[in-house]
Amino acid sequence: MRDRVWIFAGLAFFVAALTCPAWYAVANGKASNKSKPPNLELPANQKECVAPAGTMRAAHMQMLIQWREDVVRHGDRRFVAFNGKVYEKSLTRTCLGCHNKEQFCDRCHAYSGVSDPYCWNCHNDPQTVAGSRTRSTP
Amino acid sequence: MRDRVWIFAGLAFFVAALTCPAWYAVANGKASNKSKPPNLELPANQKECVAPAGTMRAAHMQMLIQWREDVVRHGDRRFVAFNGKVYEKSLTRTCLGCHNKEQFCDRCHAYSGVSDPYCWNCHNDPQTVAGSRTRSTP
Amino acid sequence: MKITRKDFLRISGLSLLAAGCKRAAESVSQPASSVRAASTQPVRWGMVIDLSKCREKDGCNACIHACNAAHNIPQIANHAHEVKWIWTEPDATVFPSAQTDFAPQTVTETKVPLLCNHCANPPCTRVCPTQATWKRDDGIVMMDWHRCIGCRYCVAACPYGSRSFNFEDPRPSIESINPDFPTRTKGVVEKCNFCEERLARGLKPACVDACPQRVFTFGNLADPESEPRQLLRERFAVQREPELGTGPSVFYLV
Amino acid sequence: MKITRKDFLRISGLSLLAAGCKRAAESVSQPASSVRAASTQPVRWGMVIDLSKCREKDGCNACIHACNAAHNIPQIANHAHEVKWIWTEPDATVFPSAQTDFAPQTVTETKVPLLCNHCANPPCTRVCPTQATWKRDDGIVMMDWHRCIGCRYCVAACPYGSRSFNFEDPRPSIESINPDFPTRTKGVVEKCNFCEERLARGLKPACVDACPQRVFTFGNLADPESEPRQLLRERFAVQREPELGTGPSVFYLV
Repeated sequence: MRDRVWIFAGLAFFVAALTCPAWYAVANGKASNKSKPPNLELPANQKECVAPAGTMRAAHMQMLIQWREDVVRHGDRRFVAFNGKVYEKSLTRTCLGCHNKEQFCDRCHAYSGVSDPYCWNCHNDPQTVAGSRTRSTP
Repeated sequence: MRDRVWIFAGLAFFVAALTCPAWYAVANGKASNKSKPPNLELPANQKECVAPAGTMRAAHMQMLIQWREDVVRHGDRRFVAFNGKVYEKSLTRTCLGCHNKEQFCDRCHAYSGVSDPYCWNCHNDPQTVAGSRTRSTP
Repeated sequence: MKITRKDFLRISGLSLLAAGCKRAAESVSQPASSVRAASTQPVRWGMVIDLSKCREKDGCNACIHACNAAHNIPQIANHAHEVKWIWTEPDATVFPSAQTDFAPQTVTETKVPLLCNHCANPPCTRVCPTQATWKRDDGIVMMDWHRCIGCRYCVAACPYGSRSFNFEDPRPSIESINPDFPTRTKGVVEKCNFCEERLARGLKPACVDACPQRVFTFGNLADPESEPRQLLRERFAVQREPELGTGPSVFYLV
Repeated sequence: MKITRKDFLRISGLSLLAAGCKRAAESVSQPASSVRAASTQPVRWGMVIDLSKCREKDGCNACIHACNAAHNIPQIANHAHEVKWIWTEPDATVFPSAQTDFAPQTVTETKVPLLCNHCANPPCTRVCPTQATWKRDDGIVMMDWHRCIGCRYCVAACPYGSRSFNFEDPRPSIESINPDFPTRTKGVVEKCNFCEERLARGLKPACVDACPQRVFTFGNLADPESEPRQLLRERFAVQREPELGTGPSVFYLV
């Protein structure tokens, strides 16, 4: 029973070490930013997405992988949405046809700490590319 | 000196054995045929050959081999005769164009004991072949 | 009405049997009908290239420019790192067995357009360890760049040199990026896809539409009445190295 | 006039020297002039066979009958003992690499006339141990049946099956012997001689003259203005298995 002090001191240190990133974030005021959602620019010309916002927020990555498999491996480009509307399964044409990558995708990804998925190693943001195109052909 | 009888008897027997084919031929009357030349049928339409008769008699085989080499291996078919006349180097067309194989060549070859040279394994006697042709196409 | 235990068991058994029969009937009839649909309308995309027309405008290269623009093909100065989907080589190099010593120079030296042959028996797809490249039902030898691990087995397997490896990031070498088509990234293999993305929209391949001489005739080789099949009936055609048994879908009218 | 011993020796020596110089000059100038003559008028006999014309009258075989009659080719029932100078095989067999899956049957199944290719680099002549077969200056691959010992090395060397061996005496199998041409004898090899015996008389080969469709164009391949060279300039031609490097002198217009 005389080791009780050491045992509890060790446990306290372990818990402190485990939670130190959170304390560090609190000290730097980041956690407070996290608590308020990022300023996302929504599409001006469309009111509804290919799925309800909650589904998109939780599972857009699974949907994109499903679209990828459908298009590339099965040549199936037709997506029938929850409300019966038909969309093309295309990141560039459908998603980026409404959403602005920088103002929507990138901001939320940066907020969530999952910035720069390697989609963009190959897939192009029409707006960025249009800028580079304009620059490259003066 | 007492062996002289045996020696001369042996010599006489040896000479008799050596000359026996000649005696045998005389006994059968063949040598008498040999002494008179074979009855060769000369071409009716030509008076002179590609070379004088003596040359042809002695060396027609060398000439035929020369012609063969010239024609087959050098494509040289033109023969200028001793008298300036030009002939085609051809057994069938030139030689057999005048001479009758059976009545001329074969008779002399048979008389000389050199019958059936293998020329005729491949080369054709126009007269024999003409006969066979007539027979084969009734 | 009261049912006995025996009746209950009898009814449940029959219901299960009926449900089972229905599923069995469905599973038998469904594949059969899809097979039937496929056999009535089979597709094998193919191309006939008329070299005599191409020869009339030697050095044109409109097909190559169209493909490069459509598919973000980088123009890399280092020849060892070159990426190409459609390119040209001299006739005498492409068809060494179809040359005679006495053919005119205009024939032997003209440039022949080359692209992936989309073989009936593609050697490249057999060796791919990740199935990143495979043959579609419509005959297109397709690539999934998401899956490619850059092993380059397919590059070694292709007897036609139709595949290129990205030794470097291609983007700095693309003058003007077409946003509708992905660029590739360092470490993946790429090649002509017969403009699969255009076919899906009912368009013909970019090179076919771009050619001012109408050198390319694209269509369904499985359909005896298609344009390419008609040409192959009427004129003498050759394939690239047919003795290898790859069954190229690209044909050349000499 | 009296000549001294010294003068005599001097004159004799000069005369001998002069005579020697004359012979040396002759021996140098003669081959040079003959080489020059050969280079101004070189000959390489060759043939162009127009398969499209031949196809129009499939099964005609007039060329084969003319050759058989001219050269006393035996008609032997036993296929293993067959002797042939010109014969036919289906297009798909002769040119397997020039076939596509979509060519019409009328093309793939028609019979193609085949004969000795009179190659520029004949493999058959290299292997002959007696020089019974050799290549003439005019390109004809010739046979000297007087020298043939029947070893059949040439039969094995020819990649075109153009040579036949006489396993039996051919004469009984010749319906009607042409006396102007020798038959062959048991134990020798034979093949097409490009009608060398007719060329010597200014005639064209028997098959050329016999063809009612004028399928065969015979001439001097070394002359750029000759008929076969003109055809080879204008139309697409193939040789049999050119990849072997034999350099066939027989060309086929497809």
